[in-house]
Amino acid sequence: MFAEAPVTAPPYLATLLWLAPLPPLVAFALIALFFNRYRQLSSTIAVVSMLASTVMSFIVFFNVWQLKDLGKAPIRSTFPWLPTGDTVLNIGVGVDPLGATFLFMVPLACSLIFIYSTGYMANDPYYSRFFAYLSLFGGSMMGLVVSDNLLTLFIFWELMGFCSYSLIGFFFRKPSAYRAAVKAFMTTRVGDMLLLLGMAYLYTQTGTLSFHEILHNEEVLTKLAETPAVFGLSAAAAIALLIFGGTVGKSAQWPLHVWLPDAMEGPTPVSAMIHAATMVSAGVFMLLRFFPLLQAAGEHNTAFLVVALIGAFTAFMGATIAVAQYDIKRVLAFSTISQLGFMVAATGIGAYVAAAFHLLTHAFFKALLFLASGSVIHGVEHGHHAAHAHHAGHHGHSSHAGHEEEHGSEHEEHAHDHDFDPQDMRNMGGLARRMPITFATFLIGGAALAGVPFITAGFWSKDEIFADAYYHGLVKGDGLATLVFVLLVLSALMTAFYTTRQIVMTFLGEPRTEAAAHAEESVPSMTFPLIVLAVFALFIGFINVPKDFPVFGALVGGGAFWLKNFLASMLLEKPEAPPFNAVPVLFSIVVALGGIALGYMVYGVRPLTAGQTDPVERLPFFKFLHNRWYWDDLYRAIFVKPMQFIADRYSEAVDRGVIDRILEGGYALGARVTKGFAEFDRVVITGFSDAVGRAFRAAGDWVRDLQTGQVQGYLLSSLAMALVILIVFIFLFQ
Amino acid sequence: MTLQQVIFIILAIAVIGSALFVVTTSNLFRGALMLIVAFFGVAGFYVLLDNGLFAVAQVMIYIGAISILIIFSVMLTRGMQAMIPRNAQAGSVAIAAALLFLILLLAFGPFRLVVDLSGVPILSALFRTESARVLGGVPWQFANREVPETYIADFGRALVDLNQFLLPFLLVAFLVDAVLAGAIYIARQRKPAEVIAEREAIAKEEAEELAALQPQPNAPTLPQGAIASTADH
Amino acid sequence: MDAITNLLKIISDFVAELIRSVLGFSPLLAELVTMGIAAVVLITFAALSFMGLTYVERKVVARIQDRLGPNQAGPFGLLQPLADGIKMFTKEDTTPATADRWVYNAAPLVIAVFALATYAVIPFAPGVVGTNLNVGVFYVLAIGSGSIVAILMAGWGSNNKYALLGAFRTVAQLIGYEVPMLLNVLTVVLVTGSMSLIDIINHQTLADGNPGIPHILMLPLPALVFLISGIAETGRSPFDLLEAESEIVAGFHTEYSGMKFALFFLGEYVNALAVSFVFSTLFLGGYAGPILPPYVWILLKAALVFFVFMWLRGTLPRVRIDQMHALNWKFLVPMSTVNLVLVMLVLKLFPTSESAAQAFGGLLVTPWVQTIILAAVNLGVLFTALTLAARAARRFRQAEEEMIMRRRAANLAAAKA
Amino acid sequence: MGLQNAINGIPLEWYLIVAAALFSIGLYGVLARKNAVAMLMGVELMLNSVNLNLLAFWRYLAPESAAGLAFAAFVFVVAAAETAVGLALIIAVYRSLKSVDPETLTQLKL
Repeated sequence: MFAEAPVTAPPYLATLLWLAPLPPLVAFALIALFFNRYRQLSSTIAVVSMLASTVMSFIVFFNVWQLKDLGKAPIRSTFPWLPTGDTVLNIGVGVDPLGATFLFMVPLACSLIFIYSTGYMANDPYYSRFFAYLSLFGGSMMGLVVSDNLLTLFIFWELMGFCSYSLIGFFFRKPSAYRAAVKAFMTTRVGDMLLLLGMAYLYTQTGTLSFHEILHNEEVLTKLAETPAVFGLSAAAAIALLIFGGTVGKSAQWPLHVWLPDAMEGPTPVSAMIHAATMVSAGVFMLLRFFPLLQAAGEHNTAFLVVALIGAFTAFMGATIAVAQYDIKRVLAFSTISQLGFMVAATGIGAYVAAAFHLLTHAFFKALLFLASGSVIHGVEHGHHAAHAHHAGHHGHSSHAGHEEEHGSEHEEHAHDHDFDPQDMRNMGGLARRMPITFATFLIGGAALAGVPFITAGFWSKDEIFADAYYHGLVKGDGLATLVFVLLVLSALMTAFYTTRQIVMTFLGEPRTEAAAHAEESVPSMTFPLIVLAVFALFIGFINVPKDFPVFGALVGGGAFWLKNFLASMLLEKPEAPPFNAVPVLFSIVVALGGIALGYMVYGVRPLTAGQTDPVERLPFFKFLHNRWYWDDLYRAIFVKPMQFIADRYSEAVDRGVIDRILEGGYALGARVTKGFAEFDRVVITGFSDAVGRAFRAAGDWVRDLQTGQVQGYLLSSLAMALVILIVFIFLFQ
Repeated sequence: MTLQQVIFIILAIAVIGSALFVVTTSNLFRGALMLIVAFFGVAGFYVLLDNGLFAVAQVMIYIGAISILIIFSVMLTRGMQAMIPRNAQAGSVAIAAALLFLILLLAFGPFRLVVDLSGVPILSALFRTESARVLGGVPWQFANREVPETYIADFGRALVDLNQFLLPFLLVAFLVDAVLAGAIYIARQRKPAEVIAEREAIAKEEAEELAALQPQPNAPTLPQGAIASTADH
Repeated sequence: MDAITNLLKIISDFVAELIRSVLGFSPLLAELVTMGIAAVVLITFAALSFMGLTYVERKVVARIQDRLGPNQAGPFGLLQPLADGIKMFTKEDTTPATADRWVYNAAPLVIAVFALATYAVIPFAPGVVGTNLNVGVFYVLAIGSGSIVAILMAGWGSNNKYALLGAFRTVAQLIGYEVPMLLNVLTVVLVTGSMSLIDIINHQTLADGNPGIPHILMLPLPALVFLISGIAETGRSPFDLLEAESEIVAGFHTEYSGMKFALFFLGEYVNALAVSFVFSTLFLGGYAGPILPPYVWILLKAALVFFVFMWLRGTLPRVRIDQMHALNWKFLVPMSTVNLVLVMLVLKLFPTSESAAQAFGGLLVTPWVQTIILAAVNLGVLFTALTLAARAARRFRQAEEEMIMRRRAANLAAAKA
Repeated sequence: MGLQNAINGIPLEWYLIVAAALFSIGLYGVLARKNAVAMLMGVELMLNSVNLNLLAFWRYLAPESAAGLAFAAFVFVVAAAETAVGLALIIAVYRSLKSVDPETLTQLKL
């Protein structure tokens, strides 16, 4: 049953792989079934289980992290699951370099988020349920990471989809929340559909779904590359594109990015889970897994083109939108979209390692940012209530009580004070003094996001991407890569800018509201994860310092390009590594510092005061950006309106409209003409419109009549079908 | 004409006749009784098939348990009897059932008959039936062997043999357990107080939901788009 | 001597021979006729035994209750059954106006048929058996469930609430007591390794390599439970709740009179006799026995068992319906289940045949040792069950008494106030 | 006719025909009765016909293998289970709706 593992890896790793995803899933079952009454117990179970699987994954990781050829011979353990015709569908678990890196990142981030949630959700009435969902989420992500074939990956993928649905809609009393939930679900569904198609196509082509057997198998890849598919694509390209569809959905790439900002309706830890540790990275994770397929499709093939363009465009768009947002979490959401765009674009230009690297670092610092922002919101709400309490003047009403009430009433959708939005950055300011730890950690995270040179992880990963893009584009003269490079540089500039804007608006200057003035630092259980994440946000970048990078390359010495070498064995044909080049490094330094400087000039020098309008609003196309390029409205216009149009009482609409218009015209023109026209109208147009209306209604009635609710009727119809089939097969078919 | 043939024909008439009575009578109690007759007939068939075990099992399970249950429920749902035995679609159902029987008869019956569609213009084109299709008189691979003396023991071993039917056997056992619990739970007599309390609770819940779904003044503005409208449904 | 031993066998062979050769029937017809004759013989035997049994039972019960019993009709009232029969025949056969006639009239026949059908598998002597089913035991139990249908028919058909209630009660009782009966017959089947009554008897007959131990020594507990549930199955006292006059008049046959009632009556007795036959077959070794010819033996054994029935009837008061069900579901069924499992284990752990010993391991013992072990296990189970039941009953009684006391106190307080 | 393979002079087809008839009748009962209990009776008839087929094939084609018997036995058990639950449901429905007419059970219809 067990595929033999490399000599240096102990044999129990396979077992550990099977076990790793289990604890959270078990925890989910336990909480959901038995312990949903006991708040403390359930949260403890969740955290402990996540820590347990963290420990297991770390054991696995530190056993394999130095195996050079892990990619060639991954540790796998599979068993036949479903015999389908002549092939047998094997499912199982496995760990290869990519998986290993995620086995390091995912459980760590997850458990930190779990711990954070114990503090953040402390006063929520549905505490236990929250942790149940959270556990399921974490467990599915673990399963997704360890699963060695597309099928189980897809199963866990959908599980996560469900979890995100229920978590985004966690405050289900809020219409906005459950709408957001449904929106997220439906939007990702589109991508998942494509993914499913890709999966089916892949299975029909290869007869297996195991990553290793497909992606590490010369002849399979070549076979796929040679099989022609639609639109002059090779099968490989087609499959890659379909699977990329799944990525687009999950990782919120244009055009399916619309759900991500609304997903902010969920509690902040959820945002962190979805946007940092798990779901969105899952998308890119899978895209990276199937990178060999993209490669197999050929150098400058359509798949690469599409991926790169969508990625770059998304990166740019997200960055621009993020500039013009006020909601602290929305800014982060759009920055996430844009950063994911970076990764996808990198993948699109063949910068495999760079994409993985950025995915890793981004996971850490974006989780950090989200959690920190959550802490900010927490503090501001807190302060808001404190202020409230003081103003209301009844002293018995202690701030803490108000705090509780706030959380308790979160499900009653902010029964009081509808005017105040604790997430609006315009209501903040000067928080640095009130919440120092949050400020420090947020600063670090922001720095990493902006890519402050040398000291932050974000710099290294971004630099990697730039280097690749520059090399492929300007050095080797690939137009696509050049375009990507330009777009990414611009977005990086804006990234630095809006990060600075955010930090300044939130933490510096004078408090712009009572709430901000009374904000208080969050509890240790929330600040501790922040600190840990901050450490990683600073130093995780050093796992892949370019070997010949001045100073630092020598500094890390043998550790240079660790990730690169580790991941190298994943690919059959290595994309050639760009030699060190000062230009992209300069670029990244310049845009980072430039953006920060710009942002500080606009906001930092004269911080906003209460009521003052944000300078960005003076931009000509501010509304365009603020309304997120009107994508939502566009989709509404394209997809929704027609449905509603048909769904409306079509006939009557036409009827009334036409008749009225004609009659007005008729009275104006005079009796005779009117009569004629009216006649014409009555006969032709009314007749036509009525016919249309009747047709629609008749169709509706006909369809409705099929649903009698009479079980025997249904049975009879099925019997009729059975008879038809019988006749056809017994009498007519050979 | 052997004795078994005579018995077979008698049984067949009894079974079919009582079955017809079962599905046509308006007096359910008598229907149930005739059902028992039908079951007995089938048990007789089992005897003819040299399988005493299943004949007795048939009597025990179908007559001793199932028919009794059915009769009980007939009695418990009194007043449901003197109503029209068949519903509106009875006619079409009768035709369909007869058709089904005909098809099965032609397909598996003793008589061979040849359907040649190669001449028929549309059908032959539709179903690519170049050559003729032979119906009925299926060439079964007859074993022509007696039932082994130890068939009961073999059957028992097969049921507990991991490589044969142990797993389904256990599953069926679980099923029976579940059914015991489920049937008791479903059919248990609940006190009126319980029911009323439950209904009230449900009503309260629904009221809350409705109250909560009223649009809130500061509900974060979300495009009233496809998703929103989907959510409302 | 041999002629006496195999009397029945000789007669039946003679009859068959007669039909086949002398009268020269076609084989089909011959088969039918022989079957018919056998059936007629069995039925007559059952009917006659029914008549005799009524007399005997009334005498015995009378003696137990220190009465004389029938003594007018004929010497010692021997003709009493005849008189009863005549009375039955001559009585008016009434039918309720609202009855479902079809069902109402069919019910007595059905019950009689099912009662008689049991005799088809009871072996009276070597080779003298209606048919040697290899699932005979199973068959007996299955046929027993047929009478349930008849009772339901009677209760429903006579369209009388007492009858219906009686039918419900009876059915509940019969279905309930089938469970322990089955469980305990299973133990016998386990010990024998066959469901055929013949094999079961052979297992208890003395032969070379077979000590011929009656199963009642091996399985005292199953014997006991089988007896109890057998009485309940035939609805005899102390389980005759189906005709608890004080509660539901005469139960399901309230509306029946004359011959139909006689048929029910017959059904009851024939069932009881059948049960005693089955019991003596399963546990007392059937027709196996020294000196006397086999048919005498089995008749003696059956008579003994039936006497126990009468004895109980004469002695015990009628149990309450809740007690009856409690006894079944809370005591007999669990105990029998546990016992069944234990018997299995013992049979596997202490096999008497080398093959079994090799197949499963376990320690090879002689039949007698196995018997002792089995008996010990059985009695142990019985003892444990009884102690548990006694303890539970005590606790229950205490609780009840406390409740009563409290209620008294409350009443007193109310009276004072 | 396959008489040369007849057992006790009965060819397999006879059983098949009887089973088919029984099945069709049961089907009619399920689809055309106005009483849920009667529908259940129809279901029982169908199950019986299935079992008859199983055992007939067992006897004629593979008397040694236990497969036919096993499946028949499972059909027995499942039939018993189905009756128990079905009747329990019917009783429950009857308690609340005072009717066991399947045509009245349309609460789930939109």
